[in-house]
Amino acid sequence: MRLRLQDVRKSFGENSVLRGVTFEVGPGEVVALAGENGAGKSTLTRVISGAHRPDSGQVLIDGEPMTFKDPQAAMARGIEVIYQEFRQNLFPHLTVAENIHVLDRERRFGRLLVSRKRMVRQAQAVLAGLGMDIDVRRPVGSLGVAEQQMVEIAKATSHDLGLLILDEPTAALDERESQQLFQQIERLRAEGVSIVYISHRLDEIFQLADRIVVLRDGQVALNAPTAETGPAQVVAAMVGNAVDDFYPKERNQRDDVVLRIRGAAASNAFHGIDLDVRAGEVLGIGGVVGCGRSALLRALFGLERFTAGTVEVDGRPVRLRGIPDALRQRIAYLTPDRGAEGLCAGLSVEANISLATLRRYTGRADLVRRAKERSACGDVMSRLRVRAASPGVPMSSLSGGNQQKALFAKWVLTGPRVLLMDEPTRGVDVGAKTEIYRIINQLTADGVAVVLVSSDLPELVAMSDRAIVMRQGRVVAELTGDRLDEQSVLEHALVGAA
Amino acid sequence: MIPNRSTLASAARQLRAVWMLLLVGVILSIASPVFLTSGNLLNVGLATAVVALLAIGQTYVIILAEIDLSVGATLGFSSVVTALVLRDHGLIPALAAGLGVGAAVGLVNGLLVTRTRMPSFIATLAMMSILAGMTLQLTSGNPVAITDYDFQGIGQAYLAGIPVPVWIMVVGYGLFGVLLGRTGFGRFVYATGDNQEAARLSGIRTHRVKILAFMISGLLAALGGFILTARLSTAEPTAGTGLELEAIAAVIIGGTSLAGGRGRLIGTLVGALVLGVIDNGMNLLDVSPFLQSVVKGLVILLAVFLDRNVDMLRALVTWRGPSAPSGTSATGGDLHADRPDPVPAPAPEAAQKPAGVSTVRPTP
Amino acid sequence: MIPNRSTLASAARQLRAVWMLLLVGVILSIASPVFLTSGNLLNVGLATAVVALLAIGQTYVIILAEIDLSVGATLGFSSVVTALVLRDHGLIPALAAGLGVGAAVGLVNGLLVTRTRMPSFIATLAMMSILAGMTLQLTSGNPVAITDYDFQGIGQAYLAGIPVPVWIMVVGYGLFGVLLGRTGFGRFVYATGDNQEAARLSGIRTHRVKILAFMISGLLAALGGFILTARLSTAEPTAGTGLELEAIAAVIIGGTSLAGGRGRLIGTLVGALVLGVIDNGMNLLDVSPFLQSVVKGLVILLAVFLDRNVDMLRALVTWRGPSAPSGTSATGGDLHADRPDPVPAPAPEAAQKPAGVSTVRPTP
Amino acid sequence: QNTATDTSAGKASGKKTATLIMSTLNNPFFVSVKNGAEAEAKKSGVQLSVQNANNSDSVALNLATTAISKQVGALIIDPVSSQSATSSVSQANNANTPVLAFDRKPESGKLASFIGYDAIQAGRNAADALAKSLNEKGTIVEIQGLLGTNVAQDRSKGFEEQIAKYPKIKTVAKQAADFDRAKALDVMTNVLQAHPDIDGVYAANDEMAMGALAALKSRKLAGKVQLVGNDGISDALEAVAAGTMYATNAESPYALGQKVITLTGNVLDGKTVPEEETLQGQLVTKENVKKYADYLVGIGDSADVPASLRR
Ligand SMILES: Nc1ncnc2c1ncn2[C@@H]1O[C@H](COP(=O)(O)OP(=O)(O)OP(=O)(O)O)[C@@H](O)[C@H]1O
Ligand SMILES: Nc1ncnc2c1ncn2[C@@H]1O[C@H](COP(=O)(O)OP(=O)(O)OP(=O)(O)O)[C@@H](O)[C@H]1O
Ligand SMILES: [Mg+2]
Ligand SMILES: [Mg+2]
Repeated sequence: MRLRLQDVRKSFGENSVLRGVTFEVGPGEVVALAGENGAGKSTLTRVISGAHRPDSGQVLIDGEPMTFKDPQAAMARGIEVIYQEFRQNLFPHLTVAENIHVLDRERRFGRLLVSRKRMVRQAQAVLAGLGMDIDVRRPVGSLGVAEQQMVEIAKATSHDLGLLILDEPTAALDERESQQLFQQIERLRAEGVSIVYISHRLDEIFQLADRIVVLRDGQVALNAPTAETGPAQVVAAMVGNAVDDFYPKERNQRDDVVLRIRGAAASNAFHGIDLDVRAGEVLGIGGVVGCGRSALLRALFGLERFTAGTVEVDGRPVRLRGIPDALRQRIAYLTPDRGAEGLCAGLSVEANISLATLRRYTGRADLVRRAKERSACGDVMSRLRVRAASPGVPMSSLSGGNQQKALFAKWVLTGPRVLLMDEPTRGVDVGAKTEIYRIINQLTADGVAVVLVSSDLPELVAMSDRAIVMRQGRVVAELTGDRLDEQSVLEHALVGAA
Repeated sequence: MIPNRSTLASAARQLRAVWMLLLVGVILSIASPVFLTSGNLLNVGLATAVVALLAIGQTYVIILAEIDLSVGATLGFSSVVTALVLRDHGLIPALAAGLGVGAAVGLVNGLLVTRTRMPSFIATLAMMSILAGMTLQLTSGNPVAITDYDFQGIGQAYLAGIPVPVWIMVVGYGLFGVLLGRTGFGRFVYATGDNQEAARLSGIRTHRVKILAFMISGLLAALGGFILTARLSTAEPTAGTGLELEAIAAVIIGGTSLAGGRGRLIGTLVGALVLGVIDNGMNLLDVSPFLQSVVKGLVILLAVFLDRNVDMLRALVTWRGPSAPSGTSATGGDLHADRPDPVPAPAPEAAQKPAGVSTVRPTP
Repeated sequence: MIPNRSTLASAARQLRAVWMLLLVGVILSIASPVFLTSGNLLNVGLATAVVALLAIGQTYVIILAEIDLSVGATLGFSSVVTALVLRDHGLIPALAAGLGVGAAVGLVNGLLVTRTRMPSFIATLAMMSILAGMTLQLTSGNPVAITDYDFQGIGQAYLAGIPVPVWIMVVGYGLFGVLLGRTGFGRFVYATGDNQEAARLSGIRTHRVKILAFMISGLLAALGGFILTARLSTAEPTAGTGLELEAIAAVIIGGTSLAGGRGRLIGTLVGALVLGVIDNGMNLLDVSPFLQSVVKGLVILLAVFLDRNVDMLRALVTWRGPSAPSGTSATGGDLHADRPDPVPAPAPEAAQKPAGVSTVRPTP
Repeated sequence: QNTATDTSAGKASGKKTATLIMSTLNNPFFVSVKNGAEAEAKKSGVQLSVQNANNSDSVALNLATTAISKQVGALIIDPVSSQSATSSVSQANNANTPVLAFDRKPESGKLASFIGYDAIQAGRNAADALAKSLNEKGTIVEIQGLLGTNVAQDRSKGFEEQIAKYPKIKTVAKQAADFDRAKALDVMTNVLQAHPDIDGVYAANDEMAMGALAALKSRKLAGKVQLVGNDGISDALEAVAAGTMYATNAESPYALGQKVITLTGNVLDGKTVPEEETLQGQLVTKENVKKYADYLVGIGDSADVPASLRR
């Protein structure tokens, strides 16, 4: 299938998001679509799928202008989309099989009633094709994030396809699963399926794509075959100027141990964890999905129970039975799930930032002293370069990267001793990522001990002073200095895993 | 019968309301010798039929994460219309008019909810008020007598020893159970209730699904109205008042979540029977009328509480049990981002408790 | 006054219900010469006071994405307790007992909702049934007369020419308005209602916040009971029946979202006044009693419809306005992942329309 | 057969049981009926079970069905509406369970006995009383009960038919207050705003009359505007005695309850009872309120008599 976008424009009110986008995807071609947060990538996706109507311009399929009224019409033409917030496209209470066959296109030609057996069989076959082995009768909500993403992919690829659009599909996947996905993409490419691949990870883009299209402020800033361009050019096209240092890591490590963990375990998530994190140090944790690193962070923040072991903060043993305990120890936790656990989307940016420290700004009769609150928030916002029209606008009006920085700001305000970060840059564009790394530097300069969990290996390697690798709930390696590179993290994470 | 559960978990879910029903049933059959007689059980069925029918539509609507507070008033309004048409034009036009009115009310509800994006709570509440007034206006507040023998049969006749309303209830549950559990439309109902945006992006016409569900609710209210009217041989303008809350209670006791996406029709039937059995039992045991509403409230609390507790137990079993593939599941909180009321993850709950035994034990 | 809105948008939001109030007010002042007299306006205030007080607590609860269906029954129960204590022990113990009962009911509601994770809809519905029965049981169904002159003053006295209930309402709104809009607790209410998990992870004791909100609701129900009882000089066991729905309607007309996280107390007051003015106007104009509930339902629909439409308009204005940071905001759907009823994103709506003018124009 | 005073014998024979299905108990009037019935049942050895239909026709029918299958000796119904009660009656007829009705007469079916106050007549009496108090001229307000219920319809019908016979009396407002005191207070307050110079008020029951009275009081019109109600509840008697209310068409609910059980006892004993007994309400004004109070105390119903009139 040949997809051609012809001067596609789309605005939401005064906000013109797409301002004349033109490019083409040929049969069997993989086109990578890159661009900053808010550049319009996802909007373009929705235009192609019929979820949004363009204000002007055309989407041509094999030379034929299409006027899709809704996603169903696009799907009938063999266009499938894996949307960015993929979990929004799954039905947590339906089974895997039902998720894959929610529309069950054959039904309307056959019997009225749905055949469950056939559905289950087909779903199993589809997943087997993806190298996945899960019980298709389980509700999708009970699966891990990565498995959910794979179900989503299975859902999209289970039919005859002409065009597949993937909007940041690897944000939730680890290396191994990403590679599995790439194999699928190769297979589809070989079958002549056109593919649009959206990602903020340059390494992937260069690994996969035949051509790279960069969107900037709703216009095509770069459209070149992969062979004829390089990462620096792509980044320059994205942000408008050259970025020389992605990972501006500074070393601030001191000797005093802030967080000491001995023999920690939590039911079946992790066991026998011994860890020391020093002041000013960034300790990275690598591992594949389900290795227990997220659970460890959650336990340290009082969100899950330790079933054994001791934790010391600044040499004092502490008991972490709940969030208030963790906060008392000045432990901060940046959640990996911004939408569900981080944002109060309807509250102002300011209210979000002051949420964990509100008691500092309340005076007599619990009244909030707005001036004090505003100046504290203003300070931290400018320090962390949170860009918002004003501190009073709702959090939902910020771009993803700025939302993430605002959540950082919330925890920075608490003056943490220990900062636990789980996937702090997931879905964040290159520019904002770099700013987040600067924030990490600022914190370590103040002597904060940072624990960083990230599935983005280049990031993990570049930002950590030291990294451990976890596998099946245990620490299997500790890597420092020269030994800390992507290859060794990957090897330790995967060796022995099924 | 319903596709969204693994068989074991689904059996457990289904059993919960049944357990409650059995519990109440056993207590009553010990306490009253009359309870278990076939005559009395048929009474329970007869008394439950109308609420049970309303609860069918309500189940559809609640699985869609909406609510329909207008069913009681719809029942009253369509009853009166049916009776008036019956008086002047005969049986078939009357049935058609009654069902037509029910469907029309549902259509309006559905349009209000989908097109104007009013919360269904307030849209159907306003509709309830409007319909109640229209019913009174239509009849000047007087009941409309029913003399048509055939129509009375809908409420009073027996078929194979079983009252016709009970048959209607059984057939209704069979039909709408299959529709919900086995057809594409049913799938769309679950999908839309579970995640409307995803459903839309998957190509489901979610507005249409919602409108249809409200129409089913209106239709079944009209059907309930036939039964009530036929049983009473009169259409009372105030008939149906308050039945919406009974129906909603039945749905929730039956295990359907107000957050949408989850629920089974068989559970609703059991929920309606629980309520019917309680009423019946309190009458048999001659519980003081003042205390009856206290007992009923307590039983509802207990039923829903047990439902939630079995949920917790089940969650624990699922997490710990050998049936759960290891290394794949995560906490409920992580996975139900779009759901205010996720499958429970025990840990966060526990973490919230102000005081608790320290779980970080010093190493020996 | 409220932190989660830019001032302009918040003014618009606040104005909406006011517009409705003005509209109804203007129509009525043309239709009836009596309407705008100060005496009549005080009547409206007097008639609105009780519902308005109930609606305060309801606003807190609804901002927390919960609902309290038990307020009417709580009002009845605490009234009767107050009257009984007043008869036997005097004024101060009576007031204390009444408020104590209200707070206790709220506490139980709050514990049920937070500890057992029952949906508040069903927990408070059951509570309503329980309390109604207990009230009847306590009084054997008879009203309890109030002879205490001081107590009657709560409902019947005037202060500076204004009835005491109106004063109580005004002070109540002032106090609880400040609590909601200006204090740390109020902020926690919004945060918890917006995203309970995020609030909890920020160290807010969300369960405690919810329990307190239910207790406020119970306390204000008791206060409303004082006024009602004092005005009637008797505590009726059935007092308060149905008031919960009036209060919820007032809250929603006032612009508070059932999805939680959004709303203002001043809006609720206006919502309650809209309802009060409609009732008053229909009495003044001697509208047929049959039609009154029709009119009321239609006005509620209109009010909420306008509310939603101004929302759309405002959304457009916000997206277009220079105040919106360009290129930084995202879709409502993206950001309200945890919310079934997000800030409207107009585009998906439009896309859903079955037939519409094609916006994909062929290029010239 | 002589088991009128022997409870245990009655119980053993399984014959002296009865189920009383009240239309509602959310109303002092009906509570008082129940009290009268229970008091009498205790005296006459009838084992009485009281149920509450909560103003719902269908609940009433379900309760009747249950009672019949429990094989009670007699079924006593206080119909929610005369039409809807016919189903209950015919069921009882089919099961050969004697059935008595009171207050509202079922449209059809075979009753062992019916007693009741005539609701239409009650409306008429009230109209006459109000007319008399106004010297047959003036402007009045009618406050109706819960629309769609039998009593509300009948009392309103009787009142309106009768008041029409006084050409100089004009009804300036007709509003419903659902038999509820608080609602009547607000409605009356509003109506007084539009019509501050009315001469009389008719409220379909005393609860609403008391609400209207509170509204009149706050306008200092109590005693000046003539107020007539129905039922004769304690508060109304007190108001009549105090002169703030002109009259109430008293229908002693307690006596009604007693009477019903007396008849039931007779039916259970196989005695013949009158097929129909229509009780007449008694117009209670300031002149005879003390006498009426004494009568109530005499039949054991001091609960319905205000303390001020108890001796
Ligand atoms: N509360 C719990 N009870 C039981 N098992 C749990 C609990 N929480 C997590 N687990 C299990 O512990 C393991 C580790 O999960 P965790 O979320 O830490 O993985 P992860 O390596 O961080 O994965 P990802 O990269 O996807 O975040 C998983 O198998 C998970 O199912
Ligand atoms: N439905 C909508 N209504 C209003 N504005 C919208 C809507 N959808 C997107 N936008 C705006 O369009 C712009 C582009 O958003 P889009 O989601 O396409 O960005 P993106 O390139 O996918 O960014 P990211 O890398 O963060 O996913 C943003 O400014 C966003 O606020
Ligand atoms: Mg995007
Ligand atoms: Mg993780």
